[in-house]
Parts: sequence; structure tokens; C-alpha cells
Amino acid sequence: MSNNLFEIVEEPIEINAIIKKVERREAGAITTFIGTVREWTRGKQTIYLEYQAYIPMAVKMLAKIGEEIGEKWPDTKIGITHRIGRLDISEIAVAIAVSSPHRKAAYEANEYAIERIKQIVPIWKKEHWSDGETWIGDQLENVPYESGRPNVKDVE
Amino acid sequence: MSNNLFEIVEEPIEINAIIKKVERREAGAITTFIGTVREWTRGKQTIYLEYQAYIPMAVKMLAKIGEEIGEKWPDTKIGITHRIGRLDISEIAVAIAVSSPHRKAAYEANEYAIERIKQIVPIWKKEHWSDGETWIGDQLENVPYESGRPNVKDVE
Amino acid sequence: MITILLFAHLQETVGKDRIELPIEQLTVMELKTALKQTYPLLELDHVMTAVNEEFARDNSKVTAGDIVAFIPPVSGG
Amino acid sequence: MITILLFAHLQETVGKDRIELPIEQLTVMELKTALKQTYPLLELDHVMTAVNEEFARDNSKVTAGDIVAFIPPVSGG
Repeated sequence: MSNNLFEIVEEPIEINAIIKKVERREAGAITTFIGTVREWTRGKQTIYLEYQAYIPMAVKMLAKIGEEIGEKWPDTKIGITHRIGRLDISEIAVAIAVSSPHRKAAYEANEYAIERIKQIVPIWKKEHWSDGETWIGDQLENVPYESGRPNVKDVE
Repeated sequence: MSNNLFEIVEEPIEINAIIKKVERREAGAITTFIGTVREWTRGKQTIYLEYQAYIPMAVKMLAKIGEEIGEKWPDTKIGITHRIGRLDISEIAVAIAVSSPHRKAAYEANEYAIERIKQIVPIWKKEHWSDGETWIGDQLENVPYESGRPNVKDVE
Repeated sequence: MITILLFAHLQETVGKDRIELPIEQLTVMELKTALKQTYPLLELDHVMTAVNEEFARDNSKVTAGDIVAFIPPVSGG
Repeated sequence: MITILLFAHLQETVGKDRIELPIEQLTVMELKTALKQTYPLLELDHVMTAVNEEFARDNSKVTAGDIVAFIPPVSGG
């Protein structure tokens, strides 16, 4: 992995590498969020996931989230790496690290980042279930689409 | 490091080892908190820290925090390791990892853990400043004692 | 020439990940209407659009050389 | 014999990390009073006490064989 704070990668994510990017001598708190491939979702079994991204725009949107966080929590430093391609159970899909002099901001900024990723970063995941496959279309992961296509809805 | 979920150690903390302890195939979210030695606190420079613990009771209290979390967020699994002895700037003093099927609980339980550590776990830190040394006595780290002794206050 | 990028189920529906159209200028809305005449992409009315990697509105202008991407609801993380 | 453990500044004030007292039984409060007569530990009135690794109150009983620890405000993390 490179030193870029915002990355889309195809190889496995090394959490220590992300932490390293945000370490600072003035920061006493680092929070990380690690999103892994979950085997069971509401009783359905996932065999593996496939992530696709509109890569250049995804990187841009990750950087935009970084800017938003810099405005809301000025003392923080954030790094986000999202993996694409095929991911097996327990593999890391996304890692977010935030360093801050104090812990409250590190938690808040981190949670904000994952919420925003699910809103504005053009990355899609396709669930390969034990009984079929589905592109997941709801940003907040609450409503997987029953068919292979999303229910139409106005996202603007 | 061993496989115990709650540990007081003297050697450097390996964050990946703590994460490994809480990984589960049904958990899609892992949050970590890493508390490092901060160089600057309100304009004062720290040279190094010294942590002391009442070890058997500290391990017991960490496990008690784990039980509390198991009651409040039943689907989570938590591991906490705290280091003692001399720690230099940027070294990890405490690491907390929480896995959960869903991320909200992983953030909440993690933040709860660090708050409780600062309330009930018998660990003390001595700041070695560029201009002297102080045992830090306030549980929430807001009021470092001016002298080497804490202001008396009733903590019961 | 306008380049259109397709992702996720849109890509599978059309059977390719990009379409090139020899057009000089039109709006996002007009582009969607044009595409729906050729492809079974009814949901285009309801996905977001990015022009040159920035989110755009239905009345935004698209000009030759631009890259237009249709962004179905995202599911990263 | 009752064993008393001291930490942090209490340990530095007394100059050792444990004290053994040949006592059969007393309360936490009585133990604190006894210690203050020998050592400059005024803040004992205001620190928490653990008996056998569990937090205890001033009226808790301490019996020969018990380990008592005085717990100044903690600062882990």
C-alpha cells in the first residue's frame, strides 16, 4: 500500500499500514473501523462478496469525506482504504483510521466516515449467497434487493 | 501475547493480535481504540510515561467491563490489553477491539470500554514532563494534579 | 463523443461497462431518455449521475469529451 | 496478618509498596486511621479501597489473611 490517505486497492488490507499513516506525536487516540465480510445476514449465508468501484471518483469522494472531517473535527487525521474485487468471509473490505489528540473526536469522525462512505462513495457490492446472487443497493444496508435489480428510488 | 481477552502486559502491544482475538465469521464490524503516549498536553511536553497497575485486580476489572458490555451489547465480543512500565512517545498504552455483526454496537461498546477503564481499572500513570514528574490522578484526565500528589476527593 | 460508464446491475443489464455516443451536447435528462430508447434501463430515472467524477443534476449539461457515470445506490463499506 | 498494598504516589510517600500488620480483624475505616498514625497518608480518607481485589466500603470488615489495596483515582488508558 502507498502513503496515500485515501485508496481503493485490490490486494488484502493491512490494518497496521493504515494506522501508520495517521500516527502523530501529538495524537493520543487512534480509532479504527474494520469492515469485514460477514457470513450470515438475517439467516442468509454469504459465500463471498464482489466489490466494484468507479475508482477515480471513489478516491475523490473518500478525499471529500476527509475534507468534511477536517472541517468538523479540525485536529484529526484520517486514512481510508477500501478494497474491491472478490472477498471471502472475514476478509477486510474497508479500513478507516482516525488519529486525534483526544478520543471523543476520534470516535465521532470515524463513525461519520463510514456513514458517508455508504452515502456518496461509488462502490457496489454483490452478495454471492448460498442460494443466488444480488447486487446490494441500499446505502445503509438495511434493504437488500430481492431481485438482481434494485427497486427504483430517487436518490437525489 | 496470549489468547486471554483481558490482559495487562509489559511488552509492546501488537494491534493485530488483539483484533485476531475478537474476529468472528458472523461479525462484519470491528472497531479498535488505540491509546498512545501523546507528546503534548496543553502546551506541556511529555518525555515518557510510566504505568503501574495492581495487576490481578486490573485484569478482574477489565473482565468486569467485558461482562457489562456483554449485557448492554449482547452480540459483541471485546478484547482489552493494557501495557504497564515505561512507555515512550507514540507507544501504545491500551488497545481495545470490539467485533459485532453491526457497526453501531461496535462503536458504542468500544467507547464505553475506554470510559470504564478510566473509572474502575486500577492503573496509574506518571507523566515525566520536560520539567518534572506527576502521578496523574483524575480518572477522566481533565485535571492533572499540579503537585506530585492528588487533591483529595471522595471517589466513593 | 460522450463516454458513458455503467456499474453494478446496470452493467449487467446492458452487457458492457461503457457506451460511447457521438453527441456534441445535451442534458443529463436528455441523455437518460436517449439511452432508455436503446437499452432496458428504466431505473436510469432514479440513479444518480456523475459528470467527470462529480455528482450532477438532471439539468446539468454534458458536452463532447465528458465522461458520464450512472451511480446506482452505493453499497460500499 | 493483614497485607496492605500501596500504589502510585501512596507508594512513594511511604517508601514501600506493601505493609504487613499483625491484626486479626478491623474495618477499612479503622485500618486507615491506624495507618495515618504511622505514615503521612492524609489522603487515605479519600481513596478507594479494595479488599481481596474487590472494591470495598469504609465499614467493610478486614480479617487476617486479607489483602487490602488502596486505590487512588485511576488514570489508565
